[in-house]
Amino acid sequence: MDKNFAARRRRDLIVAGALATLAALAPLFVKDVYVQNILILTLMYAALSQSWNILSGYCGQISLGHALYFGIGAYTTELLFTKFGVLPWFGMLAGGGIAALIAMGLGYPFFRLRGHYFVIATIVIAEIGLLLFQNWEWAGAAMGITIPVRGDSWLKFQFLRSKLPYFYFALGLCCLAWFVTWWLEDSKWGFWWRAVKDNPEAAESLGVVVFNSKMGAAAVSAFLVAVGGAFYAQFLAYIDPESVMGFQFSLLMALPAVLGGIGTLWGPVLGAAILIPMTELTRSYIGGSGRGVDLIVYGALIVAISLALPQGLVSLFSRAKAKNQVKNQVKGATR
Amino acid sequence: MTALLETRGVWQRFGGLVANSDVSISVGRGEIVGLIGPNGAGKSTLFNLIAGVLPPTQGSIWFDGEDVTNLPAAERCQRGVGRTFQVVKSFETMTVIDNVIVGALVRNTVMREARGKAHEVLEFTGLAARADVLASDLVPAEKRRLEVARALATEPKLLLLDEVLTGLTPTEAQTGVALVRKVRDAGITVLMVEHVMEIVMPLVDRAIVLDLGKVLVEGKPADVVRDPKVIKAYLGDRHAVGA
Amino acid sequence: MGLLYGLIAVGLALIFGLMDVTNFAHGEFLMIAMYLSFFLFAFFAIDPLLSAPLVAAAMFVFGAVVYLLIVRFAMRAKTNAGMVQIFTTFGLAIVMRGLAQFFFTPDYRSIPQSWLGGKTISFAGIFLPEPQLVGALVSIAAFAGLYFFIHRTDFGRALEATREDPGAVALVGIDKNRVFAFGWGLGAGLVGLAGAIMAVFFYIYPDVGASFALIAYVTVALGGFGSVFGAFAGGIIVGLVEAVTALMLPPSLKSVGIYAVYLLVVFIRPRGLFGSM
Amino acid sequence: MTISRRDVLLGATATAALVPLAARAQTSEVVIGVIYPFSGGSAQQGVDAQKAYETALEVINKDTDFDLPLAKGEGLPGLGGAKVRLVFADHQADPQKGRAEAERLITQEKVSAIIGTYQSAVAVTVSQICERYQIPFVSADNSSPSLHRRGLKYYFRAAPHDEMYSAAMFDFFDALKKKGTKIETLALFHEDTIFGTDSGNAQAKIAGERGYKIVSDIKYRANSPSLSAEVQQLKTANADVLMPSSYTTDGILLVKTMAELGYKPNAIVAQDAGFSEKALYDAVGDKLEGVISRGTFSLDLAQKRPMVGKINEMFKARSGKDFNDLTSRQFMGLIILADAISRAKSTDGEKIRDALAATDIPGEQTIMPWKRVKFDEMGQNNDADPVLLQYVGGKFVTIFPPQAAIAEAIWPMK
Amino acid sequence: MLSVHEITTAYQGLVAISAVSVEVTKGEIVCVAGANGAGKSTLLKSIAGAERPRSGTVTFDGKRLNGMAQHHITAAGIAYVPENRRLFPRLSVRDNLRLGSYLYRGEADREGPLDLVFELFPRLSERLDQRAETLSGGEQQMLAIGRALMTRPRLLMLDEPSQGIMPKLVDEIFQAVLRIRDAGMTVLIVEQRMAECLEIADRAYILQTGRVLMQGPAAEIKGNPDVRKAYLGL
Repeated sequence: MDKNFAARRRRDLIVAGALATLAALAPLFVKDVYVQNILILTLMYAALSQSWNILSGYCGQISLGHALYFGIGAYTTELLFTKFGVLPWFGMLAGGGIAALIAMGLGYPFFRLRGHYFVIATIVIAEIGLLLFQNWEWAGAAMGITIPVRGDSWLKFQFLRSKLPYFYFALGLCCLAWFVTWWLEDSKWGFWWRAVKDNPEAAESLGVVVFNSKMGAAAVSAFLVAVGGAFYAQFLAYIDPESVMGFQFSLLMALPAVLGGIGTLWGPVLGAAILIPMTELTRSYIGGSGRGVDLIVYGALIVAISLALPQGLVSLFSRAKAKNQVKNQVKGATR
Repeated sequence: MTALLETRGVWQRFGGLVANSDVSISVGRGEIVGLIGPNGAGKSTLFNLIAGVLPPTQGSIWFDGEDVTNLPAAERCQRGVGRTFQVVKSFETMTVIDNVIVGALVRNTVMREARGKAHEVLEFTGLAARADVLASDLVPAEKRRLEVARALATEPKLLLLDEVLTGLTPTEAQTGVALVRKVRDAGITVLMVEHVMEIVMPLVDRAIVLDLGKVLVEGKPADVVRDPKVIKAYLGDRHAVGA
Repeated sequence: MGLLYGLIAVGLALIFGLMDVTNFAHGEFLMIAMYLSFFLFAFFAIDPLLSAPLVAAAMFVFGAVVYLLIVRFAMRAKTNAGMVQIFTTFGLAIVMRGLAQFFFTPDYRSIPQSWLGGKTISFAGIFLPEPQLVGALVSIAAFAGLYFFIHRTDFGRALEATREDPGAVALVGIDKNRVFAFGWGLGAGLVGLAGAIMAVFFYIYPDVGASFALIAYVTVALGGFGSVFGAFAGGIIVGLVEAVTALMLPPSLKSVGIYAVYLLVVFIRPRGLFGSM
Repeated sequence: MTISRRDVLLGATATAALVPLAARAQTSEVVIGVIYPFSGGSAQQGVDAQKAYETALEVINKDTDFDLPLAKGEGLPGLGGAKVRLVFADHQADPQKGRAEAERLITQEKVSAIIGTYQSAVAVTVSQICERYQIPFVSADNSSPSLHRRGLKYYFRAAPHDEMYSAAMFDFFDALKKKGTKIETLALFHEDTIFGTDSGNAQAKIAGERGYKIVSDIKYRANSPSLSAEVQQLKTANADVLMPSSYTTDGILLVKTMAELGYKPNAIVAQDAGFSEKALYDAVGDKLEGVISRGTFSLDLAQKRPMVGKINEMFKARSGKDFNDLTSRQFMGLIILADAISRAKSTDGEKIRDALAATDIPGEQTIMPWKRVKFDEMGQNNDADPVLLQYVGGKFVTIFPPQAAIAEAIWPMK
Repeated sequence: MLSVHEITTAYQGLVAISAVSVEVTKGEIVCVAGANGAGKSTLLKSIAGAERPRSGTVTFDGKRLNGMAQHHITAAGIAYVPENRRLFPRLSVRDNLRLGSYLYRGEADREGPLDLVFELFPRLSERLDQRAETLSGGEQQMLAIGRALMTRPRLLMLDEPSQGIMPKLVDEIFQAVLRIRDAGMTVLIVEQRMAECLEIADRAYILQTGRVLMQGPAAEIKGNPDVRKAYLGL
C-alpha cells in the first residue's frame, strides 16, 4: 500500500512534468497571439485557482473574496513601480507578502465565522477593498494606473508584442502553484487542512491547531494569488479597481477548481483548461451579436457540469480508481 | 506515584443548566476505568472537559502531574490525551489511512514515519484491509474502530473511549473488549463510557457512576452494580440481577 | 429604502435562510419580476401596483419550476453540496441574464407613469416617496405574513423540518420536493412582489439584479439565517446605515458602511443578530 | 418592433459567426475592427453602436448622395473601390477582454484599424495594443481627456473630450451671467468611474478658474441600488445648477429619486452620457423638460444640412431610434477612419496613421456641428465644437454656441 | 400483512442483502438479528423506501410498495424509526410530534395517538417545549418512536432502539414495544441486544452476510445452541 501511494505521487509528478514540458513547447506550434493570449489566461487562472484551492478546497474555507489579494498584488506592484521605481519583480514579492499579511490579519476575526457567514464576509471584504481603491486618489482611484511600457525589458518585465515571456511566466506560476499543492498534499499541513475541513472538532482532538492551520492556508493562498495579480497587472499594463478587484475575479478563481474538482490536485488545472478557453471563445465568436447567446451557452455549461459532475471533472478520471476501491471493499467485506 | 488524570472539583454550567457539579475523579496509570450513568448525567461533558474542548466553569484538571485546565484540546492531545467521539467524527472525504495519519502527525513530523505509524495502528486495530477506503464508505462499527485507531495514532497516555462498543453484537463486542485490553497492555490508561453492562463490567478495573452531574458511586464493578443507588438511577431492577 | 431591501431580502431569507439553499440567482429573479411588471404595464396598461399579485403568482410558478427542474438536483450532491448549489445557481443567473438580453433586448426600460410614481407625501418636512412608502407597507405585511406562515402553520413547520433533515421528513409522510418547491415558489413570489414595486421607480435591464443581490445577501446574513424577523431587522438596519454613512463618507463609499456593520455584527455574533444556524 | 430588429440582428449574428472562417482581407476588402460591450450592463450601447456603424458602412460601401467623404461611389476610391467590412467584438466592459479582442482582431482578422469602445477604461488597453501593433485606433465616443495625453502615436479622437465639453458649459454660464441670470453655485454629481471622475475633475477645475462656487461635489457608486441619500444632499445644497455626469441607469434613478424627494433644481446641465439616451427620456421625459445636455450632435442641424436628416432616417430604419450624441459620433468616426484609409491607398497601419494625421475635413462635410476635423499631434481634434442642447417639448434644441443655436435657452428649466 | 419476497439491495456496487424474504403477520412482533453488516438496516430501509431494491417485491396488505416514494410508504401505514433516529433537532418536542401527524392536518382531532405516546413515555409530556436536540439519548429515542406513532402506522419498524441507551431505559423501551403491539400495531424490530429482543418477540429472523440464516419462533431461536454461541455470547 505504501508502494501504491508512493507510485501515485511519483506518477502525478511525472504527468505534471510531461504536461509542463508539452506546454512549454506549445509556443513552437502556436504562433497566433490570440490563442497565445488564451493560453496565458488559462495558465494564469489555473495558477490562481490552484492557489484558491489551497484555502478553499483543502482547508474548506470557501472564500469568494480572493479578488482582494489579486488586486493587492497588482496594486502593490504597480504603485511601487510607478511611484518609486521599484522593479516589478520585487513588487511582486512585496505584493505577495502584503497579501499574506492581510490574509492573516483578516483571519483572526474571519475564521470564527462558519458557512454562509464566512462566504459573505469574504465577498464583503473584497467589495470594501474595491470601493476603497475606487476612491483612493493617490492610487489613481477610478482612473487606474497606466504602466508606462518603454520597450522589451526582462528587468521591468514588460514586452511590447511578444507574449512568450508572459506565457512562460504564467506557466512557471502555474507549475509553482501546482508543485506547492503537490508538496503540501503529502505534508503535515496538507493533512491538517483536510482534517480541519472535514471535522474541526475531531482535528483539534488529534492535536491539530485548527486556527493556525487555517492561517497557514490563507497566507499561502493569498501570497500566490497576489503574485498572480502582479503578473496580470504587468501583462495588461493598465489596472483600475474594477478590472483587478472586481467580484468576477473571485468567481473566476473558484470556478475552475469547482468544475475540475474542488480540493483535488488536478481539479483546478483541468477546470481552467476547459473553462477559460470556453469563456474566451464563446465571447469572441458569438458575443459580438449583442444578443446574450454567449451568456446562455456559458451559463448553461456551468449548470450542466455542476449538476452532472458534482465532484468535478476529475471524477471522470477517478472512475477507474473507484472500481479498484470497490474491489478492495469486497475483499474487506468478505474478510 | 500520582494519578495520571485528576479532576478537582470541576463544575460546568451551560446557562442555567448544570452539567457537572463538583466532580472529582482520578484515574491511575494503567487502569481501565468505566464511567457510567444515565443519559444526560454529564459523562460527555466531563469527557469534553478532560479533552479540553472547553474549559470548566470552575475547578481544575490535572494530567500527568500538571495543571492542564486552561490548555486547548490540541495541546492536551500533544501531552497525551487521546479521545473518541460518541457521535462518530471521521474525516469523511479522507481514506482510512489518511484519517489515522492525521493522528500520527502529532508525534511524527516526517511523513514517512507518520505513515508507518498509521499502518502499525491499523494492523493493531484490525483495519489494515480497509486502509484505502474512504471513511464515508465504512460501516458504523468500522467507523468506531477508526475512531479508536486515530486516537491511538497520537500515542496517548490516556485514551478516552466514548461508547465505542455500542451497537455491536455480543460476539463483536468481545473482539472490542479484547482490543481495549490490548490497548491497556500496551501501557495506555483507558477511561471509557459505556452502557452495555454485560460487556463493560467484566472489563473495567473500577467504575465511576455519574448521576445528575455528580459522582454517585465509585468502586469495584461488582460493588457498583449492586449499589441500590445505581440500580435505582441507572440499571433498573432487571439488570441488577443480570450483572 | 431599508424596508425595500428587506422586501427583496425576505424572499431570499426564505430560500437561503430557511431552506439553507444558496441562491445566487436571486437578483435575476428580481430582474425577471421587474420585466414581468414592465410588460404587463406596456402591453396591457396594468399599473404595477395592480399587477403585483399577478407578478407574484407568476414568479411563484417560476420559482417552483426552477426548483423542480434544476435546484432539486443540485441539492442531491453528496459532497460539497454548498459549492454545487453556488455554482448551479450562479450558472442559472448567467443563463437568465442571457435569456433576458435575448428576448427583451439590452435596452433600458422603465415605467414612466404609474399611480404611485413620483408622488411624494410630505410629512413634517420629511418627504416620503409613495412607491417606497407602499413598498415599506407591503414589506411589513409580507414579513408579518411570512412570520405567521413559518411559525403558525403546519406547512411552515414542515419547511423547517425539511431544512433540518431533508432525508427524514419522509418518515412522517412529507414529500420534501413538494415542500421545497412550494418554498421556492413562495420565495420567488415575494421577490415578484418586490420586483413589481421596484419597477415603479427603478430602471429595468438584464443586469439590474446584480446591484441588489449582494445587499440582499448581506441583509439576510446580518439578520441571521433562519430568522424571518432577522431579515426584517436586517433590512431596516441596512437602510439606516446606508443613509448615515452617506452623510459621513463620500457617497460612493456608502456601501462600505453597510459592509462594515455586517462584519462588525458577525464578529460579535457569528450567527447574525437573530440567527439560529 | 422586435421582429424587424431581430431579423437584422440575426443577419449580424450569422456574419459575426462566419467571419473567422472567411479568407483574410484581400485588396478588394478592408477590415475594420469594432470593439464594444455586447453583453453585460452596457450592452445596449454596444447594440446601438452596431447599428450606427452599419449605417456608416452603408454610406461608405454603397453609392449615396451625401456631402460626406466616401459617400459617393461604392467602397474606397483610394483602393480601387474596395469594400469595407466590419468585425464586431465584445469586450464586456473589461479592459483585459478589450485588449484580448483587439489583439485577436489585429492578428487573426487582420484588421487595418480599430474603432471603439464606449468605456474609457477599455479604450486605455485597446489603444495600447494598437500602439504596439502600429494599427490606428479611433476613439469614437470616449470622452475622457486623459486618453489622448498618453503620448500615443496611433490614437485619434475626432470628437471633443470632457474638458472641452465642460468649458463649453461654462462659456454658456458666462454668457447667461452677462445677461443678468444668477448663476453662482454649482452642484456636481458624478459617478466613480473614469468617465465620472474625469468629468467631475474637469468641471471642478474650470469652476475654480472662473469663480463659480461648488456647493456640493458628490461622487457616487455607479449602478447603486439607491440614490436617496445623495439626492437628499443635493437638495440641501440647493445649487443654482445641477451638473450630473451619469450613465443611463443612474440617470433614470437620479431623476426619479429627485421627483420623489421633491427636488427641482433651477437648471440641470448634464455631461451627456445617459442624458442623451432615448431610454432616459422614455422613462422620465416629463420630468426632464428643460434639461440641458452637452453634446456634439443635434438633429436640428438637419434644418441647415438636410443630409443629417436623411442619414438619421437610415439609422432609424435600423435601430428604431434617432441619432444621439453617441451614435452620431460613432457614425462619423467610421467615416473619418475610412476616408483616411482611402487616402492612404493602403491597408498598412502606418500609412493609415499618416493619412489620419493629415485629415482635414471641413465641418460642412460632417453630420456634426464641428468647425472641421483636424487632429493635433496628440490625435485630438480641437475643432470639434461641443454644443449645448435643451430638451424642450420632447426633443432636443440647440441653444449654444450662438452660431449653432436655433433657440434661446429657457432658464430656469420650468 | 407485510411480505418481503426475495429482495436484493446494493449500494455503491456492493450487495448488502440478497434474495431476502421476510413475512410479518398482523399483531406480531418480529425481531431481525445478525452481526454488523449483515444487512439488517438495509432490509428495513428497503421496506421503508429509503433504499431501492434491485429486485424482489415488497407488498403490504396486498399493495406493492417497491418503487413508491418514501413518503407514500409512510402514508400507506408503515412507520420507520431509523438507527440514528433522525429527529428535527432544532424543533421542539411538540413540533416534532405535530409533524408526525402532518398527514392528518386537515382533521379536527389530528392528534389522536398523542394519548398513547404520553401514556407510553410520560416524560415526553414534561418536555414539550424543549428542543429535540437538548433531550438525552433515551428521550430522543422515545420521541422518535412517539413521532412514528403519530403517523398512525399499522406496522412500526424500529432499527436498534436500544443503541446508546442506559440499561434502565432499554427496559422501558422494550416494554413500550409490547404495549404498542397490544394497542393493535405490528412491530418489526432490528436489534443488537438479541437476548432482550427475543424475549418480547414472537418470531425472529437471523441474517448473515446479506442472507437469511435462520428463522422461526423466538423461543426456538433463543434455544438454538449455535445462536447461543455465535450471537448471545453464552
